[in-house]
Amino acid sequence: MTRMDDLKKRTVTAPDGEVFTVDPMKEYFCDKRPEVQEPAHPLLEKFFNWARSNSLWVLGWGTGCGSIELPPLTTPRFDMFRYGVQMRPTPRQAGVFIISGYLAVKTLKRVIRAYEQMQGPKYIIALGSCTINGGMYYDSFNTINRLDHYIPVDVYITGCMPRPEAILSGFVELKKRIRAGKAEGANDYAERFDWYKANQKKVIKGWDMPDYNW
Amino acid sequence: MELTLTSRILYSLLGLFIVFNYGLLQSGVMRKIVARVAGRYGIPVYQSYFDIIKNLAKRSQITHGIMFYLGPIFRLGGGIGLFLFMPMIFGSIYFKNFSFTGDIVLLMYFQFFGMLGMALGAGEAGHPNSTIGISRGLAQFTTVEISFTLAIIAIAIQYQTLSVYNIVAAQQGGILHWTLFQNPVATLAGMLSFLGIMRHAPFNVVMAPQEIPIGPPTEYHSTYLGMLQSNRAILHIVESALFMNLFFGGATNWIEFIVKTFFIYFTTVFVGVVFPRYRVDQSVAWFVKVPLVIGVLGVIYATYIN
Amino acid sequence: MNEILEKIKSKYEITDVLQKRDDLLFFSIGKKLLVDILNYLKELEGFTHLIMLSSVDWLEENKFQLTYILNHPVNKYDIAIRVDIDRDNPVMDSIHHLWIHAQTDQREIKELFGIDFPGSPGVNDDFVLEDWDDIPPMRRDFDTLKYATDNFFPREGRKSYDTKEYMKSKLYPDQG
Amino acid sequence: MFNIKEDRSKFPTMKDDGTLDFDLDSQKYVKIWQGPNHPGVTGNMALELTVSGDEVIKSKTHVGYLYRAFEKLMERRKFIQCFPICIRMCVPEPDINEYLLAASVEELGGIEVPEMAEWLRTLVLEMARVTILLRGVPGQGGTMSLGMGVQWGVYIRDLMLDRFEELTGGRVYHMYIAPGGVRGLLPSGFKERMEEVLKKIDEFVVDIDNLMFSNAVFKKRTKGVGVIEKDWIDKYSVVGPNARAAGIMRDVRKDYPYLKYDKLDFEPHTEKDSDIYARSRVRWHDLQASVDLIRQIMAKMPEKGEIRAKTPNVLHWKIPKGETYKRIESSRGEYGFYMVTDGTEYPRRINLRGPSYNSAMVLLEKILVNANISDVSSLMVSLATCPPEIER
Repeated sequence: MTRMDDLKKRTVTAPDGEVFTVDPMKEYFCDKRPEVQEPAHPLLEKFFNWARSNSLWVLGWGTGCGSIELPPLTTPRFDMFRYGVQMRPTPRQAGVFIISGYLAVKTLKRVIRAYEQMQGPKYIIALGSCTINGGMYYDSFNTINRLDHYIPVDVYITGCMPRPEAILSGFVELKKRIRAGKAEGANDYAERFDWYKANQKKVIKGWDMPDYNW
Repeated sequence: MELTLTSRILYSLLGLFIVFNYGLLQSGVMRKIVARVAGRYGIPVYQSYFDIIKNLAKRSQITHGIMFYLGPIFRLGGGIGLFLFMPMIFGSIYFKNFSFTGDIVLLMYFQFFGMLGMALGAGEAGHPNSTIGISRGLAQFTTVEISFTLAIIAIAIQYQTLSVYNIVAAQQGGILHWTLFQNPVATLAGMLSFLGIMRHAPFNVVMAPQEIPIGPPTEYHSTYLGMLQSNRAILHIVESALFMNLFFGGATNWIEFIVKTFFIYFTTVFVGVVFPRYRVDQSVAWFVKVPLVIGVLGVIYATYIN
Repeated sequence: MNEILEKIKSKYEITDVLQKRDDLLFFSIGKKLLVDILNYLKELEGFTHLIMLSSVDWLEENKFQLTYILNHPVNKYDIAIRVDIDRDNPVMDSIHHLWIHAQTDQREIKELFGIDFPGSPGVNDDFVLEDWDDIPPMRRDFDTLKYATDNFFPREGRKSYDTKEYMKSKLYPDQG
Repeated sequence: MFNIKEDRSKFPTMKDDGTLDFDLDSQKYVKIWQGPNHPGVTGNMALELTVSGDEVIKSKTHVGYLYRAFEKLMERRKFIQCFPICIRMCVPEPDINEYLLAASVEELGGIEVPEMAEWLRTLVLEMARVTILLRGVPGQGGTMSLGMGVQWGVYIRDLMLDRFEELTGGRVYHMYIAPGGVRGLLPSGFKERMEEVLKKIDEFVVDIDNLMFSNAVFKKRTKGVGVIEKDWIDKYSVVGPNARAAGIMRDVRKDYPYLKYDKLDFEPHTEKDSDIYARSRVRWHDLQASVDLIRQIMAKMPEKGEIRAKTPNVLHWKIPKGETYKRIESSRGEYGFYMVTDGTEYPRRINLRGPSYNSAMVLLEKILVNANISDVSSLMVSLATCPPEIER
């Protein structure tokens, strides 16, 4: 396993000769169980949800074949910016994560890592039938069949690669759910954390990180 | 009549509130203009408010240490410090802030102070992209400072003063008294360095999304990001106000202030839309070559006509 | 194309030649002779462009078939050389010294078929799969549907019919 | 006037076989992942960069993030069922897979494709090339934050997708080419609407030339960067625009004419200095050549004609034992399809080889050595890599 030697405990001599040991498992990750984040006072939460729904920051990572329909959204014809939707490159600052189609097991491990690094109320939009029942790749040994067993999903958009108009209507649907306060995927992930983690570990064999690392 | 200290503080806060809101709306208008170049409607003008409220309304946030927490505070401190020691409206005793005490050297210190604080904070974040972004940002900003200081020296020689208030006073009385016409070479050097300070397209290698995803603020999120965004709004207006006071004759009322800062800031967006990005070594080399020579000519020109 | 074939026939002992089109020739060769016929074709005959190295799994005859497809960029025709390797100890000598990019093909075939190419750089690295513990997946005796239903959570209600029976029952329902 | 003595003591020493000897634990090097989640990557592919200062010392390409085991799945599906799964191989340009599978099945199954169907297939392939080049050409500037070109290009690509939707019913995946021919004739008035889109593309071609190619900063960032020497062409089997940028004419449409390309006159463009600027310049000329080709095809195409040959019942179609290698010129170069059938209703083996297989793995790792971190994503986009093509 050539990949694992980066994460083993090792002693290193710095350029100035000082020797110290590096234990990546403890220093690179900070593992603490996720806890349920209670919403604020109902009136304040209503205002926050209104602001959250008008400023959706999408993580700019196309995990599947549906991501070819995301660039047209930034062009004059569909223009998702009118809805306050914006692409952000880092998971830290993103609030919405679009899983665009099938998900290979290798990508699933990175998707979980990115999902756990996202902050606060976070939402997942899943495109196409590959995230519902495996779609066309139901019999492939490398793609998962049901996404909601691994991360909580808020909005499914139909279409074997949904059209840009469908993705825009998906954003509008997500806005309704956020304003109604029903988009609590992050809390659901925290409550049923063990069940999710068991499913994930069943599929991802080389789990060399702590359980929840953000 | 002289204002008491408390009323002066209150009026400065009022000025800050106006500048903050104007900054948010202006960044919305600028992004709409950039969108219109691409042929689309773009974000609603008040989108920046939503972004800040959403970031402040995030429920969870993590911290990488005390310095990581202080990074945005230094950055915001640099922006507000720049605002406080500069006259917003020349002539009105209310929006003079504390400009009589500080001079241009203090303002340049505050300019660099914000960047240094952010560098230390982002360095603690531990993300390799942010450390690369910092080394690029500081390297580029030091070379940007060259032509900016040369322009300042030219003005200081010409008006025999370092205080911003007196510089603006020397430029009153008609358009021909502006530094733009008194010493056009220094103004050109200043405006070229303004491109570097604002970090728009030819020089936006610091927050380059395609190479190092957004550089220093990679690890900043929720309330830190809210602080950084509000600082970006304030800083853009205050920087263009600084250049307005130095080169374009200051503002005697709010309308003139808004019009002038809008067009000064518009020049960087105008240049940024059609240019790709320099690499760090190329932008550093460019700043040392072209604006440096123009700055030196500006100083010679100032000593010659004085 | 024929004079190339005659030259190869005179030099090497090749079997079941198939003249596919006027610019495509298939033939098989013994495992030992492969590397030097490739060397010969590349250096002397001008087949400087290796298009692909792919492998086919003939489970019934208990052998793997490796196919090397070469292309002659000047005279514009291709040669595909087939080599048979028995399934029990699938080992083949590497050709990365002739073409550097062949190492990627060999790495993929090592991971997906289990045919080892000793000496090829990075042949044991992960190419596509991560922490794979089952038999190499592209072999025909690996059942991917069973693997998918065991490990991933198939959603109920998905029933796939065999097209022949389903069509027969639809078109001639009375025959039962 | 003052010569700086180059102090390379910090940098790793060069071993005799040309590689650098460095150990990662000496704290002088940083390992950065330009990984699957990165706006500069043109798909899901991870680059493991070992960096000293701003200079990349070693790069390793990791793929497999989009692996769906196409070839395994196609062994379990009948020939007609292979079509929907085969297109989803490479998203920006799906039609080349459709044609390759249809052509292989027809050759092994022994079916003659009528005249009109070949004209329509050539038209669809050229339209697919225009769609991907409309995003590929300005995409080179996109990696250097020249966002305007990408927005114009992707907008006009949408207009071309409308023509696809009109002709085939689908925006990106068209399922238009079937074994034995195509599924339908041109709708009425198609040629006029296509002419409008081609006019817009001609304007776009001029705009992108002014905005990007004659831009001083773009030239400074691309000229002389990422040069591919001539002898690498055969060593790394570089094909298509990457080879043409080095002055070597490699175009399957000219070398092995298929479909109707021998009846159309076009001249693939070649450059000399084979750096990023030359490669995007060659793709820019390809775009114009394809637009001109579409006009020629629509002019020479007969109005009516039989569009589908008689094929046996596709549900029980047994193709006799055989194997073939078909090739086509995709926008990135020679795209090959090796199919083996064993007489049953299911293909024994289908292996697809795209140009990115060699260019993104071994060639990219060679070009990235001593490159600046800022140029990593521009180098990758200049080789026109399409990661799903590598791992299928």
